Order: sequence, then C-alpha cells, then structure tokens
Amino acid sequence: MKYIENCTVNKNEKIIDDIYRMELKSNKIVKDSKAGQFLEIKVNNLNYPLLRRPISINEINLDENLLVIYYKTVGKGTKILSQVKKGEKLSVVGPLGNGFDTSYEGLNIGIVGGGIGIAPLVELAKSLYQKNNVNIYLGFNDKPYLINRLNELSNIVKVSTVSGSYGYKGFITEVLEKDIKEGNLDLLYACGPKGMLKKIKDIAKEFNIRCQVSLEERMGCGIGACLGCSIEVNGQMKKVCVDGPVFWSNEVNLDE
Amino acid sequence: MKYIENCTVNKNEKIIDDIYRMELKSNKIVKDSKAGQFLEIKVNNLNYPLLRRPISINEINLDENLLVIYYKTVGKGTKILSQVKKGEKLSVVGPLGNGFDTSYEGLNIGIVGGGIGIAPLVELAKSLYQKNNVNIYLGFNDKPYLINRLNELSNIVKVSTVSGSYGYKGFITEVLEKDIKEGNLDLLYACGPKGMLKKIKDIAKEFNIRCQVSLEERMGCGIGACLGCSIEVNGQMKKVCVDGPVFWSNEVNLDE
Amino acid sequence: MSKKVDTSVNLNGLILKNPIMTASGTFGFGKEYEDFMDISKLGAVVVKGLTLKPKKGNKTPRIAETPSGILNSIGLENPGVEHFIKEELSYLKRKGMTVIANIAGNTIEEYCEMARILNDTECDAIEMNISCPNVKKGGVAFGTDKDVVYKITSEVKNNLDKPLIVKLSPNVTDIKEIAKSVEKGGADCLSLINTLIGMAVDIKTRRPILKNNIGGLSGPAIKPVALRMVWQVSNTVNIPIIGMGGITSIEDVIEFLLVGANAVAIGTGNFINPAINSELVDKLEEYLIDNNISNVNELVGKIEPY
Amino acid sequence: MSKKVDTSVNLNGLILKNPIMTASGTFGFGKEYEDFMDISKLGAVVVKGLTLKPKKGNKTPRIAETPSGILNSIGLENPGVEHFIKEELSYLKRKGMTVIANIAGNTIEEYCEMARILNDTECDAIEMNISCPNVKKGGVAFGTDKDVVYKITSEVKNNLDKPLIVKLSPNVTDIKEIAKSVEKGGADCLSLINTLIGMAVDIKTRRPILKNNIGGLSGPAIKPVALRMVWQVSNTVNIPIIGMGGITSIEDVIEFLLVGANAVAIGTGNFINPAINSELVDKLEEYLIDNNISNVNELVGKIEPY
Ligand SMILES: Cc1cc2nc3c(=O)[nH]c(=O)nc-3n(C[C@H](O)[C@H](O)[C@H](O)COP(=O)(O)OP(=O)(O)OC[C@H]3O[C@@H](n4cnc5c(N)ncnc54)[C@H](O)[C@@H]3O)c2cc1C
Ligand SMILES: Cc1cc2nc3c(=O)[nH]c(=O)nc-3n(C[C@H](O)[C@H](O)[C@H](O)COP(=O)(O)OP(=O)(O)OC[C@H]3O[C@@H](n4cnc5c(N)ncnc54)[C@H](O)[C@@H]3O)c2cc1C
Ligand SMILES: Cc1cc2nc3c(=O)[nH]c(=O)nc-3n(C[C@H](O)[C@H](O)[C@H](O)COP(=O)(O)O)c2cc1C
Ligand SMILES: Cc1cc2nc3c(=O)[nH]c(=O)nc-3n(C[C@H](O)[C@H](O)[C@H](O)COP(=O)(O)O)c2cc1C
Ligand code: FES
Ligand code: FES
Repeated sequence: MKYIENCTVNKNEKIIDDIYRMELKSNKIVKDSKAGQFLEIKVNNLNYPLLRRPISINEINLDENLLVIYYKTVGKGTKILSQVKKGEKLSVVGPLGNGFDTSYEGLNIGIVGGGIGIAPLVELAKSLYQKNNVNIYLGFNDKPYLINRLNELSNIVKVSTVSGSYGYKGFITEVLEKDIKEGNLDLLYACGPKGMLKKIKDIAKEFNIRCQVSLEERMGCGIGACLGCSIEVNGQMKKVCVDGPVFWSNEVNLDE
Repeated sequence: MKYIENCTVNKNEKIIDDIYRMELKSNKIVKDSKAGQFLEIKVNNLNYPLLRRPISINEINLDENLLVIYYKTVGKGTKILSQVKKGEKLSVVGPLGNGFDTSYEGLNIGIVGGGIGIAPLVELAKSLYQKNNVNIYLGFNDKPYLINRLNELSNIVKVSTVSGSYGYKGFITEVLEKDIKEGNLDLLYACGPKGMLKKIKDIAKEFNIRCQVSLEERMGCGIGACLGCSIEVNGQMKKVCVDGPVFWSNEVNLDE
Repeated sequence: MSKKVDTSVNLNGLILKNPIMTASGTFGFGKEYEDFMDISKLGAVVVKGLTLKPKKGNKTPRIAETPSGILNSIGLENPGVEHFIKEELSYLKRKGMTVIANIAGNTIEEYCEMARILNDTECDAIEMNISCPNVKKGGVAFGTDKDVVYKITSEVKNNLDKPLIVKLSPNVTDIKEIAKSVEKGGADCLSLINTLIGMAVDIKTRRPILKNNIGGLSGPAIKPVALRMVWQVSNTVNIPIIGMGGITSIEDVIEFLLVGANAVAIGTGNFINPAINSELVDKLEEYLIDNNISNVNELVGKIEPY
Repeated sequence: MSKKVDTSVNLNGLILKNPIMTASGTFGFGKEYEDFMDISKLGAVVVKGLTLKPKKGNKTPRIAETPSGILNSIGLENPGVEHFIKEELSYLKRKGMTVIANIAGNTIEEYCEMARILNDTECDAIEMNISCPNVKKGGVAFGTDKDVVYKITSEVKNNLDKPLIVKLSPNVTDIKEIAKSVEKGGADCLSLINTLIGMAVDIKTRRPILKNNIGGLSGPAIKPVALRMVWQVSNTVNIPIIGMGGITSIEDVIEFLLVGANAVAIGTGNFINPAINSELVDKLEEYLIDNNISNVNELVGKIEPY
C-alpha cells in the first residue's frame, strides 16, 4: 500500500560536503517499506520546484517510526531540502518501487555502492546480514561516509577512493573484480552511477553471477501512471518507478 | 538613490489576526527613506511567487538602522513573508515612490487611515507632529492596532470600528466629516481602501481642503520602467510607483 | 455537509456526476491511484492515449522539469486499444465509473477504425487527440489545419454513436477557427488544452534533457494560456468544453468554470498530489455550499469581462 | 579576472560588445535602472515600444502574476517616436551605448514612416514589433500571416539603411514559416519570442485581473517555449537571432546561446532583480573563463540534439 503522508522532519544534518542525512517521522509509510524502495518528496509547498523528488530509503527504523534518507544537493530541489528545519513538515509519497529481492540465505553476497548510491545499501545490508555472508564494496571520489554503519551490518567493508585519500586508490569495481576472481561471490547487488553499474553488469556477465542493480530515471509521477520512466527490459516496456528501480542486470540495457 | 539590499529580518511577529509587523536591518535604504515611500520585497529566492511585493514603510529607525513594515496576509506572497524567521535575509528594493509632501508647518492636519493603510501613517505623523496640530482618524473593521504608537505622535487619535468593538461604531469618514464641519482642518492625508479614499476625496472637495492620498496599483517593476502602474493624473499618464504612490486627491480619478 | 448541492454536468448528453475529470496520459488506467483515493468519486476518468497497435513510445528521459511546469515526450506508449478493452475497461466499468477513451492515430482511417472498435464497448465517450506533439507522423498536422480538423471530426463521428470529444492543440495561431471546424464537423464536446511545445537544455552535457529533443509543456506555467483559450473558444462555439492546463487547486477549477469550461481535467497536478482529483470533488462541493451556489452550472461562463 | 575572453557578437553588421541586451518594454528608456548598475556595460538597450504618436495605453490593472510568469497589458503606452529622439536617444548615445529602437504601428505605412524618421538619428538599429498582442488593430495580424510578414519586412527595409531586426510572435502554428518570410523580406536579424497570449481570473470578483481581459505572458514560465522556437528557427534561417523569454540566470543565457541565439534579451527578469543585466555581463565572462571558452560565439548553436 502506498500513502501520501505529511512527515515531520526529525533531523536534517550535513554529513560531508554536499551530502545530507534526514530523519522523517512516519506512521504509515515506514510500516510498509523495505530495502531498495524509495520516496517521492515535495521539498516545499509551492508550485516551484513543481515535481516531487525521488529519494531512496536509507534506513527503516520501526522502533522510533523513522525513515532515514541520505541525499546529495545537486539542484534546486535538493538545495531547498537541505534548508528544511527540524519540526517542519514535508509531504512524502511512498513506499515506492519494488525494492531489492532479499529472499536469499547462506550465500556469499557482494553489495557494491558508489557515491550517493550507497544510501539504500544500509537497509539492504540489514536485511541480508546474518542470513548470508555479506561483503560490501564502496567507491567514493574523495570523502567516505556511512562506513561505520555498514561495518555493523556486514562481514567486511572494502573502500576505494578516486583521490586515494582513503582505502584503495581507484575504482571499487577493480577491488570487486579482484575478489570475484579470487574468492567466490554468489550474488551481487549494486547501486551507483551509471558508469559503475555498466562495469558491474559486465563483471557479473563475465563471471556468470546474478546481479540486482538499482536504476535512476527522471520521473513524473513515481507511481506508474505517467510512463515517464519506461525502459525496455527483456524486450518489454517496464516502469522504473513500479517495476523497478531494481532490475536484474542481465535484463536491462545500460548503454543509452 | 534606490538600492537593492539584502536585509536581515530582525523581527517578524503577528500583531492581530492577519496583520504582521516586520523589522528589517538596512544600511542603505533606511538612510534615504521618507514617509509614504515603499519597498519592493522578494519573499523568497525562487521564481515563484515571481514578482516582488510592494509594502509601505511604517517607520524609519535611523538609530538602529531598521525599516519597519506592517503587512496583511492576503495571498501567497504575504503568507510566505509571514513565515520568514528572524535572522533570514530578504532582498529589498527601495526606497521607492515620492512619499508624502510634509513640508508644512503650523497647520491643523487630519491624517486618515483605514485597515492596513494605517501602516505608513506612523512615519507620516512623525514628520508632521510638533510642527503642526496633528489629528489622526483610524478606521478598522473590528480589531484596532497601532493606536498607542500613533498616540505618541499626534495631538489626538480618533478611532472607529465597523463592528463597534472599539471607538465610534461606523466608518471613520463619518467622524472626519463631523470634525471638518465643526472644527477647522487645513490639510488632509489619507491611506486605505479605495472606497474610503473616494469618500475622503469627496469630503475634501466639498469643504475645499487639500488632500494627499496614497494609492495602490498592481506593479511590475516598482521603479518606473514597465508602465504597469500608469494612471491618468490631470490628463497625463503618471506612474504610481515613481510619480506616486501619493497624489493630490483632486487630480486623480478614483472611480475606475 | 448538510445542504445538498448539484454538481452534475451534462456534456451534450454525456452526464457526469461532477465536473472533475482526469487528463489523458496522467492517470494511467486509473488503478495506479487507488491507494490514494476512491476513484469512483470522480466525474470521469480519461485514460492514457490509445493507438490501434501497442506502442513503445520514445526513449527516456521523457520528463523534464521547467519553471512551474514539466515537459513530457512519452510518445504515446500504450498497450493498444484491444488490450485496453480486454484488461482495463471492464475493471473501471465494474466500479460504476464514467470512462472516456482517448485515441490517437496516424491516419484518418486509423482514427475511424478505433472509433468503430470502441463503439461496441462499454466506454462512455471518446476523446480524440488530434494534437499530440510527440509522434512525428501523427498529431501535429491533424490538429493545426482547420480543413483537416473538419474532415477528421466528421469522418470519425460517422463511425461512432457515442459522444465524440475532440481535444485541441494550443500550438495554433487561431484556436477559435479550429474550434469552429470541430463544431461544424459534428463533435459533441471540446477539450482543451493539450500541451505547448517546448524544450529544455542541459548546459553541462550541451544536450536537450529529453531524448526526443522537444516535448509537451504542461502544469501551472501554462494555465494563463489555457484560460485564455477556453474563454475565447467558449465565446465562439456552442458545444460544451472540458477545460484543462495547470489545475492544482480548487481556485484553479473555479477559474476554468468561470471562463466557460463545463468540466475540467487535472493532468500534471496528479503527479504533485496523487489524491488531488478526489480532493477537488470534495472541495468543489464545499465551495458551492460556502458560496451559496446550488448548482455548479451556475458558475459556467460567469466571468464578466471588461 | 586576468584571462581575456571575447564576448563581442556580430548581428549581421550590428556589433555588440557583449550579447546581453534588454528586452523592449521592460527597461523603460534605460535611466530607470541607473541607480542599480552602470547601464553602459550592456551589449545594447532595446527601448520601450514606440509608436508614431504618443499613446496612453490600456487601463490598469495592467499586470497580473501567474505561476512563474506575469501577464501584461500595457498597450504600448509611450511618448511617441519624436519625443524619444529628442529626450531619450541622445542621453543614451552620450553614454556610448548601442541603442535599438523598438517600433509598433497600425499600418504598414506607419511602420515605414517611423523607419524613415529613425533612419536619420543616432540609433543603432530598429526592432520591429509585429507581434504585440495588446493593441487591437495592430500587431496580431501582422505577425501571424507569412505573406503580410514578408510584405511589411521588405517595405520597412526599403525605408531603412540601419539594421532591421524583426521580433516574432510565438502565437503562431509554425514559427519557422514566419521566420523564413522575415528572412526573405530582407531583415538583418530576428528577435524572439514576444509574449504568449494569456488570461488571469479573480474568482472573488469574477472578473479578469487585467482591465484588458487578456495580456502577454512572459517570465520563466515561457522559457521552454522560447528555447524550442529559437532552436527551430536557428535551424531554419541564416540570419542571426536574439533569443529571449524567461531569462533570469546565467544558466538561462547559456541555454539560449546553445540552441542558437547569437544574443539574448532579458525582460521580466529586470523586475525581479533590477541589476540582472549588468550581473549577467559579468557572469557570462566568468562562465567563459571557467569553461575555457575564449570567444562567446563558440557557444552559439552548440547544442547536440538526439
Ligand atoms: C529511484 C531513485 C532513487 C534515488 N535516490 C536518491 C537518494 O537516495 N539520494 C540522492 O541524493 N538522490 C537520489 N536520487 C536522485 C535524486 O532524485 C535527484 O538527485 C534529485 O531529484 C535532483 O533534484 P534537484 O532538484 O536537486 O536537481 P535538478 O537537476 O534541479 O532537478 C530537475 C529535475 O530532474 C530530476 N532529476 C535530476 N537528477 C535526477 C536523477 N539522478 N534521477 C532522477 N531524477 C533526477 C529531478 O527530480 C527534477 O525533476 C534518486 C533517484 C531515483 C530515480
Ligand atoms: C505602494 C503600495 C504600498 C503597499 N503597502 C502595503 C503595506 O504597507 N502593507 C500591506 O499589507 N500591503 C501593502 N500593499 C499591498 C500589498 O502589495 C499586497 O497586499 C501584496 O502585494 C499582496 O501579495 P500576495 O502575494 O499576498 O497576494 P496575491 O494576491 O497572491 O498577489 C498576486 C499579485 O498581485 C499583486 N497585488 C495583490 N494585491 C495588491 C494590492 N493591493 N496592491 C498592489 N498589488 C497587489 C501582488 O503584488 C502580486 O503581484 C501596498 C501596495 C502598494 C502598491
Ligand atoms: C505525462 C503526460 C502524458 C500525456 N499524455 C497524453 C495523451 O496520451 N493524450 C492526450 O490527449 N493528452 C496527453 N497529455 C496532455 C494532458 O492530458 C493535458 O492536456 C495537459 O497535460 C495539460 O493539462 P495539465 O497542465 O493539467 O497537465 C499528457 C500530459 C502529460 C503531462
Ligand atoms: C511589461 C512588458 C512590456 C513589454 N512591452 C513590449 C514592447 O513594447 N515591445 C515589444 O516588442 N515587446 C514588449 N514586451 C515583450 C518583451 O520584450 C519580451 O519579448 C517578453 O517579455 C519575453 O521575455 P521575458 O520573459 O524575459 O520577459 C514587453 C514585456 C513586458 C513584460
Ligand atoms: S514516473 Fe510515472 S510511470 Fe514512472
Ligand atoms: S510598476 Fe513598473 S512602472 Fe510602475
């Protein structure tokens, strides 16, 4: 079930540079949410910016009825979001999308994230950890974040930065590829920039590993009504907002 | 000289019902301002609402570099203004308009205000009081405001309310007319709803008293460039934003 | 609410329990909104634009945001008219809803064939989109030439017993002229406006934001143009008008009724508030009660121009 | 700024030191903005639309706000072309500015007469407004019929030695066709877009907000339509284009240049930020430096469509 809910902002703080963390109080959406789903947030109550902004769920906190999100300020909408104060209310539609398929046990799992795409991996790790052996691979440009939280929810976290300021210097897919070659990953999950997803899709194909990728697409409605986000999946039109955002990497075309 | 200035909001508080008072810190505009002039305020930094809002100067406080305004929440712009917090900044253009002509001494002056039109009369009374005998006439629907402040700046303040909750029950123009008949007013100043201004114009004409009225018009630029606010004054096109907002009542047509 | 008000409207024989409709292409086939409201409250549902055969539409990105508006270049992705009849129509009819099928074709004959097919179904009326700016061989020419508009309207009408609504493109020099041709062609009702043609640019990549380069502009930004066109057309023709373009509030609804719309449709507004359609049904009733208006039709065309 | 960049543009012989201009009707005769900036920094000033005789314009209200836009129905209030020449032109020329006189007429002969009068002055070019939607007997017909557009352009050009810029109305079915007629008629440059025709309604009084009932829509709301039209026209004609419609930021300026505008004009943006024009001159220079572009013309038309 999807809801429109007026959520009170419980916290809104800068994490590093242009990345912010927000806690939203929720009574309805929080109860139906799962890893990999997203919210459509109206950043103010004006007709400008007009559309809601799609933001992934970072964590579902059922004890305190909180939905946590991480977002990067890239344009008008996210900049306005970063100025919202504790106690203010935001209109949120959710939970949206299919989420990750986490019905697995006893597997060697690789979770790969890049940049702001790391946000939804926390709830994902939560739902896989302990039932599986969870290896997390995180790629940053320069400054890492969320590493401590993910350490609590996995067997190992490996980090790379392009600048070399932390962890391996280079792309995280290089670390992943090395591990796959040496070790034994049964299943991959990935979220991050398109270039990274392409590379992971190729790796998954080469080594014949199943891989779920979370995609982004410009959205009108977020609920399957406008067909703004349709992509071809296995020859059929699928909506990123309801049939995704998570797809099997071998079924989607990432080259366009 | 007109300026664009980023003014910090020093105070923003509700006075009664839908009437708010705001103090703006100003270093430039405040120095060149006079009674009857106005400001063009951008209520947020978005393209919606698009235009600046014209608001009269209520008081000029040169000691503390403050511009005070009173405003009524009638639509989107003023509603957003009412939510601005102390410490935030607003882009203000001003001082705009001709202001009242206050170059008079030793006269029996009547200052008449209705509703939110009372706001600019404070600075006006300040500039006339003590050089003249200042009688103030204020008309409200129900709840009065600014009476105490105006009492400090005048010889007498007379008040009416339509509801009868305070002062004379009825229109303030009735009180004014009675005083004119009995006493001896040499000069009138008026600001308020069009209906009130029309009545005062008629009274001024009947008793042959000179009268300055402050008008409102929908504005584009506020600085004389767009011709959005042009009205015919004595057969010539005049701009409310630069040639006004104050005109001699006998020269303007208030019937349209 | 104790007092009863009459919100029903009669669009030349097509009776709606209230004048609040959904705009084609923004409400899917209705189901998508069922988590947010009881869709059977609505005056009518106009479904996504249908073509004779299924269509995959344009490549993404298909949506771009603009100041108080959006551009779309969906390109009429739809499962085809047959699929609609089999899978979607009966579901909506079982809920007792008034369903309007929006159709788009590449040739007059295609429009006529779809009209014939839909004529034998439970759908309540057909809205003919002669204005979709996204399909290269399609809409544009049909919607902008008054003679073609007359021809297509009269031919489709000949193939149809159900009410025919013709939806106009705003991308024309003289909307009144087009509206007159539609009326002459025998349409029962007009619907306006479709989207204005626009473009958005990404200065970082130096490419258009839409893969289709251009798209249709909708949302609050276009409301002034829509109001003007509805007003001009309502002063020109005698058939009823469904007004749309940028509606996001009850005040917007009243504005459209005042300038002469007999009913209104909400498009982009659904994306901002997915419950807007049913909220507007309630708010319209409240507005009528608060303003002592017993029948919504009393508002239609009641603007007093200068 | 140490590095030097070249911001000058050549509009078919009319050379501007930078491509930032003011849009007619939004910048008065220039003086109004002198408290806010050094107006001599601007590429050119396009003055308020002039008519042969002084005009009082329409009744107020003449301005209405709409979502991310405004409607205006000034109705060409102006002191007449003779007054302009005597009182305003020399002042601007003494500041070394490039001054473009915008003209509007009721007949082709009136346009020609104004062209002849202005030809003998110091003004640098003439922008012919064939699109003002506010004057009932005027603009509309001229700007929307391609044959009339050809005729008026060529006749005015015959009466003029100075560069002739023709300003197009967006309220047409096919802007490319009109642009071609203007080019064929011998114009040196095109300017687009003028305002879209719109309407705003006050539901409390049940009257239009504008005394003129309808008005011209400008501001950010129309930017997508303006970009699309500039793009289409720049792909159609070979004369330079001055692009405008909703510019309020340097990003907007770059968008217009990319889709093919050789220069840009800022209209409604002046009302929101009265210093915007001179700020954009600085920001354009910064943008070029930051992006390692040595000449602004390198941006013109550099969009890569799909
Ligand atoms: C399913 C999904 C989940 C996402 N999760 C997150 C998240 O957890 N944290 C985060 O920081 N970002 C996330 N994004 C990206 C985020 O939606 C955009 O960064 C954001 O919409 C940009 O808005 P803006 O106003 O700041 O930028 P602008 O560029 O001003 O936005 C203009 C328009 O483009 C759209 N847009 C711009 N970038 C994107 C994008 N990458 N994807 C989709 N639409 C876009 C906006 O929604 C808006 O409609 C997600 C996107 C999707 C589709
Ligand atoms: C010279 C002058 C001085 C003013 N001084 C004051 C003052 O001191 N306190 C105060 O409360 N109000 C004052 N007003 C009126 C004030 O400008 C409007 O109430 C305000 O602009 C409404 O904005 P809104 O967004 O809330 O309403 P909306 O109705 O949403 O505004 C829509 C548009 O109409 C314009 N508009 C609406 N009402 C008026 C109006 N009465 N006059 C001019 N434009 C209007 C707005 O500026 C805006 O462009 C003054 C107006 C003028 C012209
Ligand atoms: C995403 C989207 C898809 C649309 N698809 C169609 C369509 O298939 N057929 C049609 O006639 N109109 C279509 N339209 C136009 C709308 O029905 C409506 O005429 C227009 O958007 C103006 O209304 P609005 O401003 O309320 O959105 C579409 C609009 C949008 C935004
Ligand atoms: C108040 C106002 C007055 C205008 N007057 C004229 C005019 O006299 N002549 C003209 O050619 N265009 C006139 N225009 C149109 C502008 O020059 C410009 O083409 C249009 O506003 C689009 O640009 P913008 O969105 O930046 O305002 C006027 C626009 C406004 C807002
Ligand atoms: S965003 Fe509307 S269908 Fe996906
Ligand atoms: S508001 Fe622009 S001239 Fe007065």
